[in-house]
Amino acid sequence: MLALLGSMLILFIVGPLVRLLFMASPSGLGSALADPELQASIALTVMCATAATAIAAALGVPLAYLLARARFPGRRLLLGIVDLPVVIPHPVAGIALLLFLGRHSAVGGALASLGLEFVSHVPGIVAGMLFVSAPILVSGAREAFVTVDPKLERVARSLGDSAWGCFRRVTLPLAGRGILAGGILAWARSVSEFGSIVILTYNPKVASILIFDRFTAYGLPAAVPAAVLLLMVALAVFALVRLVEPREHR
Amino acid sequence: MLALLGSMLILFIVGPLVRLLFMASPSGLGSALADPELQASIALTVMCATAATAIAAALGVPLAYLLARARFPGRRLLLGIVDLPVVIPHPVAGIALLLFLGRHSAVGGALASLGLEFVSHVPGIVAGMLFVSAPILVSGAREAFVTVDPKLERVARSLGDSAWGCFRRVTLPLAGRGILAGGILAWARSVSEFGSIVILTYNPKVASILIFDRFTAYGLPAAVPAAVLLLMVALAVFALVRLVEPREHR
Amino acid sequence: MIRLDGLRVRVGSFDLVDISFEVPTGGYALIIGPTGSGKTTLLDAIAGHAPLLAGRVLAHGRDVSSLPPEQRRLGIVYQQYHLFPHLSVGENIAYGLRYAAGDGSEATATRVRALAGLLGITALLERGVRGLSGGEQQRVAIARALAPRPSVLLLDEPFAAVDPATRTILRRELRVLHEAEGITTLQVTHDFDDALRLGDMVAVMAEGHIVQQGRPEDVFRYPNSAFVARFVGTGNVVAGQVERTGEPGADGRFAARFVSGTLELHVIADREGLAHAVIRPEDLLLSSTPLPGSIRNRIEVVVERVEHLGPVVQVQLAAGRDLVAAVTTATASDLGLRPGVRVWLGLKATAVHLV
Amino acid sequence: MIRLDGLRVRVGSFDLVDISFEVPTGGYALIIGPTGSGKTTLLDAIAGHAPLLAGRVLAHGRDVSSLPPEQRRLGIVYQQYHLFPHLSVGENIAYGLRYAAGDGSEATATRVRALAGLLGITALLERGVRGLSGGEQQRVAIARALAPRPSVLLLDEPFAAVDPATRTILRRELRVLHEAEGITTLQVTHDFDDALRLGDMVAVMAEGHIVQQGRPEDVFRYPNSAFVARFVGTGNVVAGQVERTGEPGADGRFAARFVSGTLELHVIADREGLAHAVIRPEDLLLSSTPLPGSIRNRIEVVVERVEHLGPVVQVQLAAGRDLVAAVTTATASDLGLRPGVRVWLGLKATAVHLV
Repeated sequence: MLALLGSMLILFIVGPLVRLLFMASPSGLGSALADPELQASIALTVMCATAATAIAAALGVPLAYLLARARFPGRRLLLGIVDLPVVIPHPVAGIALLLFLGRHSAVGGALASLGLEFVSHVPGIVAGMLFVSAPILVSGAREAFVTVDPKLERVARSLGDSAWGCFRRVTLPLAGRGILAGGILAWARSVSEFGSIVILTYNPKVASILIFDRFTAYGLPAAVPAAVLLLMVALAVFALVRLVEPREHR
Repeated sequence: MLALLGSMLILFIVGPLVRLLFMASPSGLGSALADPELQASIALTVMCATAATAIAAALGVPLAYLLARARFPGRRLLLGIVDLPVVIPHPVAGIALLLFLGRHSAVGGALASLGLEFVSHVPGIVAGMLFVSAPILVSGAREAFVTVDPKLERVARSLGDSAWGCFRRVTLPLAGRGILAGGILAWARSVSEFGSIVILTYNPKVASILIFDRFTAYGLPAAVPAAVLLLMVALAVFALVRLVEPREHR
Repeated sequence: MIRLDGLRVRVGSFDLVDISFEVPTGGYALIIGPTGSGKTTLLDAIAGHAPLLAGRVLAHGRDVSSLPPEQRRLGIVYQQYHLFPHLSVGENIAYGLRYAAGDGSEATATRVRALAGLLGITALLERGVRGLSGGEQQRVAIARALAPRPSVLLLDEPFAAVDPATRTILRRELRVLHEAEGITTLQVTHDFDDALRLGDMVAVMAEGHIVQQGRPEDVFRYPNSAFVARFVGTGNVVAGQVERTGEPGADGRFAARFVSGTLELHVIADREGLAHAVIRPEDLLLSSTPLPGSIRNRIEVVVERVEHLGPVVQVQLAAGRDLVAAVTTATASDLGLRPGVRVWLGLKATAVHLV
Repeated sequence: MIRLDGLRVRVGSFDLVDISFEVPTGGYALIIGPTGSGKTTLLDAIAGHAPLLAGRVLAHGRDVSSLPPEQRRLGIVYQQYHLFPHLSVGENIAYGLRYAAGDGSEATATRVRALAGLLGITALLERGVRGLSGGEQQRVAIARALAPRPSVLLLDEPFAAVDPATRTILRRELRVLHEAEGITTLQVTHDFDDALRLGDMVAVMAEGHIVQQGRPEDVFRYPNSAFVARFVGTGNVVAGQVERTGEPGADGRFAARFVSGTLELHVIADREGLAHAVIRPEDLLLSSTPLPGSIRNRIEVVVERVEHLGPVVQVQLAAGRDLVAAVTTATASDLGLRPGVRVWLGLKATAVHLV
């Protein structure tokens, strides 16, 4: 009975994906691979997602460590803020970023005068991706740090490690796989983002926008090959996470 | 140093949202509240999100219980499949659902002959929301079940409870808050969905599509009041999750 | 009565093979073994939470092997007590009474009060279970298990989660409770002291097998292997070689010499070759002059260390092999035992148990 | 030498107040107390992982209170051992040698091999730490802590995670190791047996305070409160009333009567009123006829239960209050002790310790 209800949900998730995969003829896929606009857009997507993940890691891993280890007033509030983007409707996030990073805002104006333009530029794509993917990386890294017993760090300190030495020799090696898995998921989430980017930077087009664009302009058949290609990338990344992720978690 | 890096990320998340909240004049917000199209679209969003969450709960809670308790071959694969929608680009998910539930597919055709039409109909919105939000509910419920020690269930069984009695008297009361929190998050994720719905059912318009539509048709100022309103709903829901969520989790 | 009849269970990496054991009605039996010997898995199998690959479980003559856990009428108390955190102490105890014959709020309340009185937790009935001490939690868990009048009580390491001081008190209470209620009890533990203080019967497990069973005193006195001797703490276990020195008697036993390094002992053996000598510390007699009479082994030894453990003093001796003797405080002070002192060690040949 | 000087620490709900204690160089001291008395918090404060609100920690005369943990040169072994799971046994042991004077791969390898030899884990050096038994883990953790030659070794419940049989072996090894290396050692434990077997010094903690300190035998024999008496397992602790019967002597002490229910004892007291009588089980003498001589208390009692615990037999007696006596196996069989038998109990007035 439980299994029956559950398998309906599984079917609802797997069915559409399998159906989409079967839609693509090898020839359609081949011509999609040879399509220069799609090539450029996938390259742009991968580049921006990588940049967003790198920024999320540089800023998010330290934050995750603090949230996992330190006890300070406002910690629960910070935990909340970090997870906030998950519940923000994507176009709303896009509009908020547009207002924050646009030329007319204080921050956006200052950055623009440094030559960093967001709206309708590549950095806008990275900003949208960062906004939605950073929470995933932070929460993955935080959980990875939480699983490292603080007593291991105390032992390392008593054996002569400084705080940094102990982080490098004990904490990071033990949390590494979990952080990597979080990073890969954040990367995939960046690739999948659409709603905020469509508002911030429609052109140049990332893959999800290109698919949407072709769907609205030329209809379903024009969008399917690109969709299949992007789905395959997503599935490959996902398989990678599952291989990297520490087994004990599950 | 760690705190500095971390606070840059926090600023990047909070800044845009605060900026958006400050954009809305009380009068603009008032007229947005009085806007019948926006009213209808928020009502539609809430209704569809509630339906999607109810379906996700009915099918997902049993699945979550199985994934938390039973050990069977293929369990890891199922865990993977349930989390899959997180990495699927939203327009790709929309196209996959379109193919799966459209009149020309086996499943969609059968359902259409029963009077259940998805594409460009309200059920399409629910389908898109369900696809992206079910993983959140299932993983929240699964974690809630995992925190209930199986030995408590064994004790209840030895005291005379059947499997169902023990679930109702011990497991569900103890996992309840976690499942509720997962449900609220799934509801919020449904409200936030845009990329798949824009492909499945552009009309009638849910709130995120209405905002996008106004942005593209009339520009930023027309979209802001509605965006603020939706952001406030999202923040309220989020605050609710934080109140409901079991404290031990953090 | 509960009888295990050739049980075979596999859970994860634990593999229990051919477990047969019987606890008579009203008896108190213990299964002891080191961590990882499969004791908790065995309890789970008895209670119906781990499937049997072979064998049967009989409770008071009834084969319960194929019944679901709720129909076996076995009360269980786990090591960490596992009280229901969302219920009060009283609700925890009453949990199983919903299914009891003659159920009713009054009958339930009466039974809960009676058990709480018996276990001295009446004052806690209205409280939540968070913040109870280990000892209080254990009392609540026992009351909860006893409430529906199970036919057998299963205890999983009931004293592992409390300090030694509380352990002593709980052990005494449990024994009194067992005598008052007369319920057949089966406990698993890694502490042989529990068996000596509580049990009528004990079975020693190692790696999924029962390696010895019997009355606790007998297992303690006559362990059938070096493993059991070490595990139950019989005392000195020395590996060596048996060499026959006399003719076998009617029972096949003969006088022999047991050699281990420079230690040589007169013993009574039933076979030659490699063996372990098990010698209880209290059988090693210490004196300032060689002991007279029937004591065959007399060795001069040096005291290495003296440990005062309440009523007994443990004396570690250098006698070719390290040996530990137990003497009374009075003897220790009469002999002036302290490290470096030379004393005579006496040991009857019959006090050396060869395994 | 390590000296704690008026320490005050608060971590979460634990509040340690005015902890002063000194372990001489090469000494072995234990801090014992029940679960939740703040023992582990104290170790963390000494090692520099919990901030001091007041007081100082001195290691060999050097005030280390404000140094970060890595500069205190204190080796620590936690209850669960906490080996680094991503390193081999050898790498675990070598971990702290990176910072040692005269570091170098050869010096490191030599030190690791020496410690592994000392602890009997040479065969494990190349292995990962997963799958090690509790005893092996403990040996590795001790070797790792000792490798950088700390000035003090801190042990947190080192025997709580192993079975009693392994505990006996590890305890002996630790004692031998301590004697060989001569390192100042401070252990926290909830088991007073550890103190009796290992310690030169013991401090008993309760609710964040040290309630008694001294040599383990003295604390065991002369507990200063009913709490300590019960916790260290001195034996019988009976609440009652002291009534003066004689004139005070030069030391202020006087002959008195101790009354508890129907039990009346002749005692020597230094004050009247409510008190607890602490009586060691081995001071309760049993005989078939009233004992002659200087023994003031002679009472006829009934045996309630007899427990054979290796070298001693514990006899529970109904004597107005329940009392436990400890006798040798020989005495028990001479007197034919079994439930229901009436015997004479003898107890010297001076053997009753009033607190």
